[in-house]
Amino acid sequence: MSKTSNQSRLHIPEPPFRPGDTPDYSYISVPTAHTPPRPDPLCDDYDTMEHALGLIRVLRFNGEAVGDWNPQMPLDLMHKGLKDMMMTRAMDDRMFNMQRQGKMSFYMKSRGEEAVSVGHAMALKNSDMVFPTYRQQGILINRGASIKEMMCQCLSNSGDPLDGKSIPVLYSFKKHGFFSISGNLGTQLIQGVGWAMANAYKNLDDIASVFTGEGATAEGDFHYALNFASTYRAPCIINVVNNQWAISSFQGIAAGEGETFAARGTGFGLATLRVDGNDLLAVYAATKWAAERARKGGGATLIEHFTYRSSGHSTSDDPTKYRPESEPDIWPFGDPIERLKMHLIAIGEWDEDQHAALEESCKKEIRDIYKSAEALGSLSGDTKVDHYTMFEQVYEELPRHLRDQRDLFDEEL
Amino acid sequence: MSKTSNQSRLHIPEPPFRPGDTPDYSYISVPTAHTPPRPDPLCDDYDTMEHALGLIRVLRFNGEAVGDWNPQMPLDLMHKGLKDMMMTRAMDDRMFNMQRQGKMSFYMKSRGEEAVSVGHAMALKNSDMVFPTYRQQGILINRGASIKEMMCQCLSNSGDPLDGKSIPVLYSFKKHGFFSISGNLGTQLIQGVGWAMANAYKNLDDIASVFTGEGATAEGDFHYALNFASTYRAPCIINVVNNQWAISSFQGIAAGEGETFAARGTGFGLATLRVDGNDLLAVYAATKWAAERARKGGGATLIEHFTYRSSGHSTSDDPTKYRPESEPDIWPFGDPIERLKMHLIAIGEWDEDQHAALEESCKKEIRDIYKSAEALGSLSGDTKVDHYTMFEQVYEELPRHLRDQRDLFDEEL
Amino acid sequence: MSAPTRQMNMIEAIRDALDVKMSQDPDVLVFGEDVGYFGGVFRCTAGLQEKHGLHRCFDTPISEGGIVGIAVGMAANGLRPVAEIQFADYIYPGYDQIASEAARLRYRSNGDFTAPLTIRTPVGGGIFGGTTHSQSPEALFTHISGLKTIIPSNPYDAKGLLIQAIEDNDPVLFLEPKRLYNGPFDGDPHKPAVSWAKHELGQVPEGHYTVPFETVRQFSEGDDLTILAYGTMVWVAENAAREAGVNADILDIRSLLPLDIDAISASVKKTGRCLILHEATRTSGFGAELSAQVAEHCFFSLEAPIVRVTGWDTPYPHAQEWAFFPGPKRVINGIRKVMDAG
Amino acid sequence: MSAPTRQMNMIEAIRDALDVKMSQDPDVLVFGEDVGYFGGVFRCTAGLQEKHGLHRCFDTPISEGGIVGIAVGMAANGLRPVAEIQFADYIYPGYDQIASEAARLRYRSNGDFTAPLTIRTPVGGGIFGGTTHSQSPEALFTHISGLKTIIPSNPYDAKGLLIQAIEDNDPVLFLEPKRLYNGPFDGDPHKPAVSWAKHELGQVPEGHYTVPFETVRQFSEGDDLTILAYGTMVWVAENAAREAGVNADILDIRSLLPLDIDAISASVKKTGRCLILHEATRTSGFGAELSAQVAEHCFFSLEAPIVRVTGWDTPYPHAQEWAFFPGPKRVINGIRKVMDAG
Ligand SMILES: Cc1ncc(C[n+]2csc(CCOP(=O)(O)OP(=O)(O)O)c2C)c(N)n1
Ligand SMILES: Cc1ncc(C[n+]2csc(CCOP(=O)(O)OP(=O)(O)O)c2C)c(N)n1
Ligand SMILES: [Mg+2]
Ligand SMILES: [Mg+2]
Repeated sequence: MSKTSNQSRLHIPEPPFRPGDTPDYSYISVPTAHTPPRPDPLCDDYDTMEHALGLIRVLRFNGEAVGDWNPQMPLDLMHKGLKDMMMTRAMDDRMFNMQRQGKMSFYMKSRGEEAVSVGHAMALKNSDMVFPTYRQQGILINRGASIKEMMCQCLSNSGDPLDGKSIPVLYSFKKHGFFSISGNLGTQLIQGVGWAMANAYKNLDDIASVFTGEGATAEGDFHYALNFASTYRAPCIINVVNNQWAISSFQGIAAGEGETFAARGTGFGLATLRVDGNDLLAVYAATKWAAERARKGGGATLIEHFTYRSSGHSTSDDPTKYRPESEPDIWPFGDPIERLKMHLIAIGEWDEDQHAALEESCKKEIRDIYKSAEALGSLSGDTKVDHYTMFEQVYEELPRHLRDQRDLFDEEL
Repeated sequence: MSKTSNQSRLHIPEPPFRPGDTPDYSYISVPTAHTPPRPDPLCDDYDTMEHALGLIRVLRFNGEAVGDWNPQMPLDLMHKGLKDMMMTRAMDDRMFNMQRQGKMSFYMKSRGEEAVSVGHAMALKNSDMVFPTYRQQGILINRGASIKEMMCQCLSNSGDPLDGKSIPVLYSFKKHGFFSISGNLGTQLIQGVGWAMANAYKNLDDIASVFTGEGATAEGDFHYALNFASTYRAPCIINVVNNQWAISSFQGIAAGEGETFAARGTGFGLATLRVDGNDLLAVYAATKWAAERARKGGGATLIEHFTYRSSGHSTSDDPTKYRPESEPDIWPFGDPIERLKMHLIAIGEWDEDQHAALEESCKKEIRDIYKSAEALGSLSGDTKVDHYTMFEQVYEELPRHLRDQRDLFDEEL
Repeated sequence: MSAPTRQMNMIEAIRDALDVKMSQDPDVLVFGEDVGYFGGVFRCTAGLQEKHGLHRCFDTPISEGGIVGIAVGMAANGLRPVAEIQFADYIYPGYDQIASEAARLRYRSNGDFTAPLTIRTPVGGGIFGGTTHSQSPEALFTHISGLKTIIPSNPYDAKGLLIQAIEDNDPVLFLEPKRLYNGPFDGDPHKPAVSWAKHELGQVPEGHYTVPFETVRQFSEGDDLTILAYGTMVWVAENAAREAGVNADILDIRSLLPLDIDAISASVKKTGRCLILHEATRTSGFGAELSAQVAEHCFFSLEAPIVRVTGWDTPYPHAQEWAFFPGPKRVINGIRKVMDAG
Repeated sequence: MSAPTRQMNMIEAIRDALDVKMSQDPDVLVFGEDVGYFGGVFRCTAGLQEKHGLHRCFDTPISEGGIVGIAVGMAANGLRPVAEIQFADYIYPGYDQIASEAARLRYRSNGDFTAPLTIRTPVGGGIFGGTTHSQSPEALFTHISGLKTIIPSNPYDAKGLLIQAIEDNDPVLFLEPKRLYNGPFDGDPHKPAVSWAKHELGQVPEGHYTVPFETVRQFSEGDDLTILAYGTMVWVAENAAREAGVNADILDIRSLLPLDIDAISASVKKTGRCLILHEATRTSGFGAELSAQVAEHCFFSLEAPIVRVTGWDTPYPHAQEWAFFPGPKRVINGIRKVMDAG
């Protein structure tokens, strides 16, 4: 590419590597131990300034869990966290393949980011409402949502709780504290703050936790969320999942090149944490801290989860068109499942065979659930969705003009 | 007011004083000398962290000009600055009174904030495009715009360059580098960044300088401006005029209670300065610094001008309804005209008599201009604006449907 | 009506509706720019913070997107937020949260979450507000499925419709013609202003009552032609019809969506002629939809082309305000056109 | 046409228009989400960064308000920005900058500043995009004075209209029916996809040419009825008219605002019957405006009520996509209704 053609003073950021380059991320400093220290959750927001620039880590690459932020997670919880991440991945893989076979219109994987959703959910109460993006399916799995219902949603079939209205992965599970995912990026951020304000108004103990990708922080809603959360000290957590990519745009397009996403919160007087998103224990610890702060009246925390989107953006995307194929493997923070597995092995509570067996059983469980889901219909055959439902839930009740249109639709059939 | 009724955990910020209270601003720390130091304009953005929280000042209350940021302004410039501020105030006062007499529909004063607009304009080149709000009329006066044309705009009369299309004070003076003011708050911020990007693209040396009130920083456009300015290193200055009030809302509604508005920029990797907006020399010095940084490729600076809106929001507003009547007088940073006057007296270049004479001559000059402007029409009589102009400049050329509508309008007359 | 009434202007009627609902239902919160201590730039929320507490009526940052956004979140969480947008001209930063979110939450979640919120905002010209304090953007909302759009023309309806809006389980845009706040306005700016003090429709019942959506108010009865109008234009219609010496069926649409097309059709079938009025710009205004629907339902009864009388397809100019406003002259010309044709 | 032509699909035609203008005029900049290195999620800008440089075709943050905002500033400063919004469903965060700013800058400054920018964005369904990748929001823009709204239905028009848009001194919304990118689509999803490869309208002249605004394209000639359509629905109209066995004057509106009402009136006066099609939801859709204008201009020629065939007044559902889409059956029913009445 003739980068020099038409050179001008206008600065356009570019990612360090493009297809054809050999990625080398040695310039990214990977703190070997936990850093920085864990302050009291009700500390002054200034006391988290360095946390916005540093990186909270618990799991070393050798499997050790170290430092202030080590949550001393009970063993059964760690095993559950591991399994939830593996189930999430198994489901993603299965659904991706089924999309390729035409069973559904679309799918989005969260590969590489499983620790963010699972670790985060583990640190919340189930009554805390989460405002997710399309990449936090791990939260639903952790909270025990029906995987079959999730799959039916993706298949838009007769088992779909949404009656086929929404595209795949835009789940809604109020009963699991999982807000209806919007296709419009960013909008959930300020809604979550409003939800949290309502909780505070009602004197409830519950908080809200809202998610955005790093790319979507450029939307106004992110600004509204930080601002209103700050003004009304809303009991919430604002999570930026920085997975380095927004479709084909590297994180520097959203960030400018100078700063972290956690630092966006410092100017609002919010607490700010930046956490190794591939480290389930760190994600869990940071979330616990922020949830305690919010619940006790300390207001909102902005958490940047520093991670990497290992797969394409969605089934519509081929990432090798804009980044080196090897980049996911070279990414210096490893894989979240591997990292937790290593830790469990290091403390003698896991081994490779057990891991392989669990992987196999997750796959099988997912395969079985999928079969029962697909039996209820899919796009490649008949979705078995009642077409008339498309007129429902526009309003609570069908107004006159929609009744007329339903009648017109009748004529068509 | 029963502040305790319906108490809940929801935190609602409130201003320190309301009508009936005796305001006491002694809790605001007024740094007596300049603080903090003046770094190189091409410094790292981190080097301006403390500037976002401190307050840049040059003029002490005793009239001394001190410190690193003292711009050593030539005497003739100081005299011009003083006169421009006084002309601005004289015009504001006259127009306010004429509005009260029904000569125009509306007016907005900038009393107390004259140093921000005049001091800022003095530090820019005339080819630097300014994207103002309705409270920077001082820029036009400093740049030598025709006061008569400004008045005619407010009077919506036959001398109005805008042909009566816009409400008073929403000036547009491209020839003076003064962008058309929008009635929609905030929108100009990101437009100014786009203008600056175009300058960079065209390899021009000119910069853009955009303004917002502190209240309007809550709009998404402020976020867009900081973000795009950071990503593309746009050569611009983003000015937040924190005059403590947004109509009836105190600055804490926009700010949350924890932070300065300058600090909003730190999370974007922008340089950030906070300046005593009632100190013309400090405003001038900070602007010079930021303009140099932008022109030399250092990117954008966010400047918070800390000042006070001494009058009502507009002619439609009665501020004693929501703040103590005495608050403007008690405001600890004094009056910008007084402050510069004191300095000139202190250095022996001015005296009370000269000042009184200048005040009188400004008043007279404004009165004379006003008379010649009002001769061209006003709302209380006939605005003498051609009604057919209302169909023009919707598009470059009148499309068919507007020609039809103009014909219909014909029938009406 | 058996409930005792009190004479109110439209501001008082709106305030009273809010007060009634806030008193009845702790889930009703009121917020917006300058609505708290100050009581709103048009005073519609004056006294509510003092009476109901800081947490029930409060100021927000100047962020229409944020205001609607928190309203969506609160409504989904069981509250009944009533948000004020200071002028409808400033609603656009909140447009995405309205059109993509409030209007769509129920549908996309198949009823799992809903957004029962009300957005109040002043519309229309007549106060020399120029391009950015005079707009009538109703058609930008009637195109959005999932929203309801309401415009009252008088204190009685304003209170009853607003209570209905707050109790409605779907999001409602409640557009208040600011020129009517203090009195009916017949379109002639040179006449002395009339107040609601002596007007029948200013006699507002105390306490709780509702005016149902999907109904029109018949303003006057006549056989010559049907005039469809809403907001300020209802009053202009009445004045112009009188001046033109025609007996008009004047229908105040008031509930634009959902629309009472049956009442409209019945009238047009009776008169055979139809004039449609609005202050908004013409092209793709709500008058287009009314015209299309009337033609669809009453084609064989129509004796003359439907005429639309509207604001021009220009921004709302400042000095030329009354040349833009569809005043009595323009309406009378329209009436003549409808009456003379066919 | 004497210029040599090349067979192009609509994506290539759009890319070619951008390439021609970028080559001619250094003031033309192209930007948006993923448009730079990657070339856009629909590939409309593929290769432009490589050819014209990083500074002429670049990625932006995910911020539709910011994208339109910088376009306004750049346009005011003498450039000719062409901004892409990835899907029209995501244009709403930029709505304020479009409606309050781009459309109003010239007016409020009385021509002192102008905003000659183009916003390109894909519209319409047919790709299982569900509620947020299928919308057709044209009517939200035709109501805004100061904007021009264009929708091409084929590669030839797409290139010529886009060049015209870039050269126009007013802001232009350029809406691209995504279902037509790769081929004409007659509304039947079960037929194999047709490409532009063999289509006459895929023969696109090399180099510079324009298609003027305020003109329609006559798609077919007939005396039975007039069908007004644009974008994808033009192709559905052709198919349905054939199936229904009627001779229709099919007019591709393509320039919604400014509108060629003369051509439309002439056709309806000839046929006496009119069917209006669009994919957008019905209420307050652009079909309402077309219906109102046709009735205003052709009342005495109309032999039957105008019929609108549109998407339903619901969000665009995912699984029920083809039940929502106004396909051939719905159009044929509409044709029958128009033909049988009167
Ligand atoms: C308002 C809006 N603009 C654009 C899009 C199209 N879009 C969908 S996902 C995406 C990238 C999001 O990136 P990021 O926020 O980093 O989240 P990630 O996909 O990496 O999890 C874009 C541009 C959208 N859905 N909504
Ligand atoms: C988008 C938008 N929302 C609301 C308003 C109404 N309004 C006009 S000025 C103002 C207060 C602005 O306060 P601030 O930004 O602090 O500027 P100041 O008036 O203090 O200079 C408000 C709410 C508007 N003009 N535009
Ligand atoms: Mg991302
Ligand atoms: Mg202010």
